[in-house]
Amino acid sequence: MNEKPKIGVYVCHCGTNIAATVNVEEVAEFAGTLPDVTVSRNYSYMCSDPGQALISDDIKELGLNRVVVASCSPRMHEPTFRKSIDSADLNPFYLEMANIREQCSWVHADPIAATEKAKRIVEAAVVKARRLEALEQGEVDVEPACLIIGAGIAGIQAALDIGDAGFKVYLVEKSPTVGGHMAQLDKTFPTLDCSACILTPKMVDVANHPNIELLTYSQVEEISGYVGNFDVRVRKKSRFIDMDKCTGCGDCASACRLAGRIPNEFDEGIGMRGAAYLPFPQAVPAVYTIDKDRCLMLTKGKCGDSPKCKDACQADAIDFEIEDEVLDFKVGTIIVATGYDVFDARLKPEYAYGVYDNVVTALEFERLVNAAGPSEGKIVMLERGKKKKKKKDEEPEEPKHPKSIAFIQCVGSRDKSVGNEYCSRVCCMYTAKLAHLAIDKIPGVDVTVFYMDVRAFGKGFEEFYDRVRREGVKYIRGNPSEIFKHGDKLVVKAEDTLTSTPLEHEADMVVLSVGLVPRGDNREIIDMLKLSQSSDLFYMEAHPKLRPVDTATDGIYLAGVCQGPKDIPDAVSQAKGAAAAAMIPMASGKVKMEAQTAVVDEATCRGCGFCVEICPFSAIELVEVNRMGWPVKVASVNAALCKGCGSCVAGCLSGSIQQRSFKDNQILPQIKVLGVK
Amino acid sequence: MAEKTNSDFEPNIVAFLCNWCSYAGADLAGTSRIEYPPNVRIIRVMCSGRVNPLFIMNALQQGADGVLISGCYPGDCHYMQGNYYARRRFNLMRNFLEYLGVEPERVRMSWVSASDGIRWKEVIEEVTEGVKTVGPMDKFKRRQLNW
Amino acid sequence: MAVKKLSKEKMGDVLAELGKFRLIAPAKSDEVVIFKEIQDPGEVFLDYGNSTVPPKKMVFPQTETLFRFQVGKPELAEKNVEEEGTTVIFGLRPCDARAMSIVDKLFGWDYDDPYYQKRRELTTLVGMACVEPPSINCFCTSVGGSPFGTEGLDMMLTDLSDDNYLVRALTEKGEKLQETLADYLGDAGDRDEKKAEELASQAEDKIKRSIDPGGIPDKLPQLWEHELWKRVSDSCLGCGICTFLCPTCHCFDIQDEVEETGEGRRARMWDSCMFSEYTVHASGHNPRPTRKERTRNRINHKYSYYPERFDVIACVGCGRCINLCPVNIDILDILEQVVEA
Amino acid sequence: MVDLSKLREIAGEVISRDDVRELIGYRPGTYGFRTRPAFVYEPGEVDQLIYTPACVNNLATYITLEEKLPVPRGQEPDTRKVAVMVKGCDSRALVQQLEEKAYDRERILILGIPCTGVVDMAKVEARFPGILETGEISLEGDKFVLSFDGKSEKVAKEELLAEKCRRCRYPTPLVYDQLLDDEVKRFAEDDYSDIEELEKRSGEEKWAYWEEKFSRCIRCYSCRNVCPMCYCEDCVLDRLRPQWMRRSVDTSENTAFHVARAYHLAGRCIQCGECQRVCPVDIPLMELNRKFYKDVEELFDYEPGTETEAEPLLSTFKVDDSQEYIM
Repeated sequence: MNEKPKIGVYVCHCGTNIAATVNVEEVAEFAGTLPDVTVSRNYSYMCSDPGQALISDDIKELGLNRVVVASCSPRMHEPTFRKSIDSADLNPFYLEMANIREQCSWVHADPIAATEKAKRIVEAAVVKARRLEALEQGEVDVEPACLIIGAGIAGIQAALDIGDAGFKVYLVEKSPTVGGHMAQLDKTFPTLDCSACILTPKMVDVANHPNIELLTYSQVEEISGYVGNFDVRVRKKSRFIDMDKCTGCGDCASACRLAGRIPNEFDEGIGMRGAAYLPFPQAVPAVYTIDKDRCLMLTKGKCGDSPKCKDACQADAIDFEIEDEVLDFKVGTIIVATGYDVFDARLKPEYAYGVYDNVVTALEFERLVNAAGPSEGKIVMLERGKKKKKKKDEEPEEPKHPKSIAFIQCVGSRDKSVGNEYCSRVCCMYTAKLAHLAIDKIPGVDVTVFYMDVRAFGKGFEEFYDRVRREGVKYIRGNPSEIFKHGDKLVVKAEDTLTSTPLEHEADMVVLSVGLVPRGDNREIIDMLKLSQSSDLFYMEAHPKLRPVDTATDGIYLAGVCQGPKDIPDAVSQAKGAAAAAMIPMASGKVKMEAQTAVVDEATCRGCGFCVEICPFSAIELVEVNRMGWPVKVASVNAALCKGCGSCVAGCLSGSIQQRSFKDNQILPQIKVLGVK
Repeated sequence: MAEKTNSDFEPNIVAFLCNWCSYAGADLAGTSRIEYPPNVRIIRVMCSGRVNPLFIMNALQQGADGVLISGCYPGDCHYMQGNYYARRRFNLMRNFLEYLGVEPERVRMSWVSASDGIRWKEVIEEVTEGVKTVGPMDKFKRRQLNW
Repeated sequence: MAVKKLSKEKMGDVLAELGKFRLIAPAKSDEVVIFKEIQDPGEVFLDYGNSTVPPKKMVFPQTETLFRFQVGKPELAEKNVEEEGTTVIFGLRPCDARAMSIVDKLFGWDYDDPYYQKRRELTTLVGMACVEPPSINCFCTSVGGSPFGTEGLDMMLTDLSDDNYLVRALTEKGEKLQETLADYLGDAGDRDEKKAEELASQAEDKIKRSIDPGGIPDKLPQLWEHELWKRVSDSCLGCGICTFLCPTCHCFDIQDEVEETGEGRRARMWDSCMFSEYTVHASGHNPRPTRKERTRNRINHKYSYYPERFDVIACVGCGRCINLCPVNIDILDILEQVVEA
Repeated sequence: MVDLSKLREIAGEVISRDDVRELIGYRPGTYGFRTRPAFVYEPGEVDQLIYTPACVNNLATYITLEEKLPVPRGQEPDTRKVAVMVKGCDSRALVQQLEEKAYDRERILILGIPCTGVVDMAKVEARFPGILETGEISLEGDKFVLSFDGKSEKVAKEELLAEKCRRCRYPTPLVYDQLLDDEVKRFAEDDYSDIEELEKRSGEEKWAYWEEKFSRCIRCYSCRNVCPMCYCEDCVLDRLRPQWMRRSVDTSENTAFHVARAYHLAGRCIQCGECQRVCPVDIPLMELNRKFYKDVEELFDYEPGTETEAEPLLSTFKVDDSQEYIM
C-alpha cells in the first residue's frame, strides 16, 4: 500500500428500511472516528443518483481512495457502486459494502442491538477497505472456432449447428467414419424410423459443410489454453490410402488376402472384414482404411509377392508410406461428445456371455436385425468361432432362426455388484423395440423379456411398450440369476417376482440388454481437459440443473452420453444446447475474466502443488522458475481459468497463494474487529 | 458453570458465509423480514472453501465466543468442490479444538441454501443458543494490549 | 554481617515471609522446573538441579511492553517497572546469578536501559549453592565461575547436607533481606562454615567438563574463514534453544502490536541470532545467510566480542545449550576445535 | 543390527560416486550415550559412521534444511545427490516430502535402516546419569545393552524404548535405494490409547492440561525446525503481514502457534516424534499431532507418508466425507 488510505463511509437510510431500526446518524458518526476515515456521511438513498453523486464528488474533492457503502447486500448493489466510483476515476475494486439492511435492519427489531451490530459491520468493512487493492478485470479475445471431439449423433448435430451459424468447426472422430453408435442401430424407438435414414444425411452434411473440417481416424493429442484460446493438436492417423484419390470402390477390400477374416468392430464382431475395409457401406467419408495392426504389409512388411489391394486399386490410392499427419490449430471453445461403451457382459459371468454362442448383447442383436448388417437383417442363430473353418467351395448352411428369444434387461445397469448404480435409460425401450422387430421378422417367435422395472418415461414410450406387449411379447418381472444350457436350449433361471414363482425359461437365443458405460478410453480426455467425473464416472456437468451442458472449465461443454446415459433425442437436444452455449463466447468475441483471482507469491511458494490439486478449474500449474540460480517449481495461476473461489488459498501452508480482495491480510483484520466486539 | 449460563450473556459470533448460498440465504432472511438474534457478525467470502480453519482459531483468540462457517449444500457449490474442501478442513479443526478443551458449541458449520431464509434463522438461533450455554470464550482469548 | 543458619523446617515460613515481596522461585510445571512468580509457598520446588529456562526471564522478560501509544498521537504511556515492586528471586544457581552480572554490563553500557536496570534494582537475588553439579555438562569453573560462586548474588544459601542451610548475606540488599528474615535464622558456627568450604571444594571436583578458554578470545578472529564453522553447523536446525535457554544471551527484537483502532504497544521480545530471519535486512539481503555464519556469530559473541568489550566471557558454563541441543552441538566441542585449529 | 563394517563400506562406495555430494548419517555424540548427525563429504570420513538404537535423529529434515545460496553468475547449481540414512519412520518423511514434490527423487540416495526401535535418551540419562565418556547402546534380543566406563548393563527394551516405537507401524523404510539390514516385520500397533485417554476428559480438564503446557512454551521453534515436514523457506507463522499470531510470548499466542503448527501437519505428520523429543520444556507435541493423525485415519482412511503418489489429504475430498457435525 503506497498511498495512505483515505476512506469515505456512506451510511444509507434506505428510506426507513434501514433508518427505522438502525440509528444511521450514530453509525455514521462512529465510522467517522475510525482510523483513516476521511469522511463519513449518511443519506436517504445512496443508490439514487444524488446518493451516487455524493460519493463521486467526495472522491474528486476530498481525494478519497477507498469507499465503504453501508446499505444493502453487495449482491444487490455492488455493481451499482462499483460503476459509480469507476466513473469518478477510482478503481472500482476500492469499494467495500457493509450489509446493514438484509443482514441487520431487516432481521433485528431492537434498535440498540441493531445499531451496535451495524457499527461492527461498518467497522469490519472499513478495516477491509483500508487494505483493498486496485484490480483490473481483463478480457480475452475468443477464437471463432470450435473443436468437437467425437462424431456420433451428438457431435454431428453440434457441428452442424455451429457450422450453420458461421463458425469454424473441427470435428474430430477417432474411428474411420462418423456416425457413432447410432449408425449401428436398425430402427429407433419408439417411432421405429430407420436410424440410417435419419442419420446418414447428417453424416454427409458434416462432410460437405464448408465450415466444418472433418478429421476422421484422428485423435486429439494435446489441448492447452483456456476459453477463447485453446491450442489443439490432433493426430490424423494414416489410412495408407490417399483420401483424395480413393473413390470408395471397394476393390481393395475384396482383394485383401485377409478379407472376411477380421471381426468387424462396427458389426460388433459378428460380421467380418479385411485389413482394407470400410466399416459399413454408408460410412462417411466413403474412404477405405487399411488396418495397420492387421495388414500383412504393415505388420510383416510382406503380403504375398505384392499387396493385392495395391494391385487392385485402379485409382492408385494405396501408399504404405503415408505417415500420420499432425495438425495444430486454435479454437475458442470445445465440445466433448465422446459417447459411451456398452457394458461388457462378461462382467456378469452368470449370464455366460462369451460361453454360449447365442447369448448375445443387444447391440449384436441390433446388427443382426439391421438389413445392412452381417446377416442382412435376418435374425439367425450364431455359430461363433466356426466361421474360420468354412471352406470356400462349401455351400453355406442354411442359417437357422431362433424360435424363442429371451431378453434380459438391466445387464450392467442398476447393479451395484458391477459398480453401476445408475439406470442406463435406453435399455427398456430398445428392448421393446428389438422385441418388436423379432416378432416382426420371425413369425411365431416366442419373445420373453425379463425385467426389474419398465421405465417408459419418454414421449411415446409408454404407448410403444403397450404396443409390443399387445404384439405378444411376454414380460416377466424378475432378474435372472443364471443362464445354462439344457440340450440345444438355453435355460434362463429366474423368479417371477410378481407371483413369487421360481422358473426356468427355455430359449434359443438370449439377448442381454446391456447398459451404457463411460468409455474405457476416457482417461486421456479427462487428463487433457481436466474434466471432473460424477460418481457414475461419466463426465460431470458444471451444475446438474442449471448448467447441464457446461463443464467446470469455461469454454468446454458436454454433449451426448459422455455426460450420462440418454437416448437420441436427448443427446441431440444436449448437442444443440452445447452448440448454443459454445457460440455465446464465439459470437460476442470476448470473454470477461474474473478479477478476484488467486495470485502466487513466487518468492515463498514451495511448489508442493497442493493448490494445483485443489483447484476445481485446473487453473493452477507448477512452473519452473529461477530462484537465485536454482531451478525451483512454483505455482502459477492462469487468471483466465481462475474463478476466484479461494479454495487454494485455504489449502496453502506457506500462505503463498492469495485471492485478490480476499487475502489473508484483508480477512484477518475483519476477524479481529468482529471478534473483539 | 452456573455464572456462565447467565441469560444476560450476549455472545459474539463470527460467521464466514459463502457468497452464493449462505450469504444469499441470509439476504433472503432479510428480504423476508425473518427476525433472528443479532449476535452473529458476518464475513463474506466467495466460497466456504476460502475459509482457512485457522480463521476459527484466530476468531476465538481475538475474543469471538463462537465461530460459524456456512456454505452451499454438498453438490451445490458454485465452484463445485469448495464446500467439500471446507468440510474436510472443518471436521479436523473442530475435533482438534474440542480436544484442546474448546467447547464444540463454539465451532459450528452449516449448509444453508440461497432459498432458505428460515433455515438461516434456525441456524443462527441454534448457534447462538449453543454458545450461550457455554458462556464467554475465556480459554485462549488474547488479552488486549497487556503491559 | 554474621553468617546465619536456616533450619530446613523453617523454609516454608521463610518463603511465606518472602511472599510479601514479589517472590520468584523454581517451581514445577509438570516435570519441568521453571522460575515463576510464586502465589503459594507450596509451589516452590527446591529439590532441583537447575531450571530449564534460566531465571534471566524474570529480569529480562521474554516479552516486555515498553510503552503504549495511539497512532497519530504524540503521547506515550511508558511502562512503569516500579509497579512490579520489590522482587526476590529465590533459589537461583550461582551460574545464573553470575550471568546476570555479566548481562548487567551490556544493559548499562552505551545506553542505560531503564526497564532492565530498574528491575535489577528492585530485585534481590538469593542463590542456592550447587552442592551437586546439576548436570554432567556443567563447566562453570572453566569460565570463571564456581558451584559456590557468589558473583551477582545478594545472598547465598548452602545446603549443608544436614537439616540446615548456611545463609550468607553478600550485599546490602542481602543484609536487608537477612534482617527481614531474622526471626527464622539462627547463628552459624565455624563448623558450619567449614562444612560449607568442604562442600564447595568437593563440588568443584565433581565438575567433569572443562576447557581452557585463555587463548580463545584472541584466536577466534583469526579463524573467521576456517572450515570448522561449516562443519560444526552442518547439523544445526536453526532453532532458538541454545540462545533462549542461555542465561547470558540477551538479544531482543522490538515489535509494535497495533489494534485496528490505532491503539498499540511497543514491546521487546527475545530474539535469537540462530534464527534465519535475525539479520535479514528490509531489502531481503541477509549478511548471515546460512547456519554457518550464525553459529560462528554465537560463539564469537560469547567468546570474543563480549570479552573484548567487557573483559568477560559471555558464557557461564551452565551446560544448558549442550544438554538441550536437539542435535548434540556442543559448545565445548566447538571450543576445543577452536583451540586445536 | 546394522553391521558397522558393511555400513561403512556402503557409505564409502556411495560417497565415492561422482553424482553424490554428501552423505548424512550418524556418529557418536560428544558425551555419554548421545549420538549426532554426521555429514560425510569424503570417503576418508566414513569411519566415524555408526548406527545404534541411540541414533534418534530424523535425518530426513536435513534434505530440505540446507540454505540455497545464490548461485554466482556463470556457475551451475550443485545438484548432486544427497545420500541419507533413514529408519522406518524417517523414511516416511521422505515419502511425504516426495509426495509434496519438495524435490525430485533423483536428488536423494536413500540408505534404509530396518529399525527395531530407538531409545528414549531422556530415560537413558535419567537411569544412567553423569556419564561423560562415550557410551554405546546396542540391542540384544529384548534387552538394550549399555556399555560405558568399561562395563555394560542390560536393561529390558521396554524400559528405555522411545514412545513412538511402541506404536510404530513401519519399522522398515518405505522408500530406499539400498537397505542396510534385513527387513524388520511390524512389531507394534497403534491403538491411540494415549489420545483416547485425553479425549475422554471434560473440556475444563482438557484446557487445564493444555494451558499448563502452552503457557511454558518459549517459542524457540525447535519443534518446527526439527520437523521434516516444516520446510517452507519462509514460515507463514513467522510473517508479520499477515500476522496469524503475535510474536509476543503468552498463553494465548502460544496456543495459536501450536494450533497452527499442528494443523499444518494434519495429514502430513509421519510420527517421527522429533518435535516432542527436542522440546526443551516437554510440551507433548505428539499428542497434538497424533490427534490429527487419528482423526485423519478415522475420518478419511488416510495415512500420510506411505505413498509417494498419494493425493495430499487436504487437497482432496470424498463426496461422502463425514457430515456428522454439520448443521
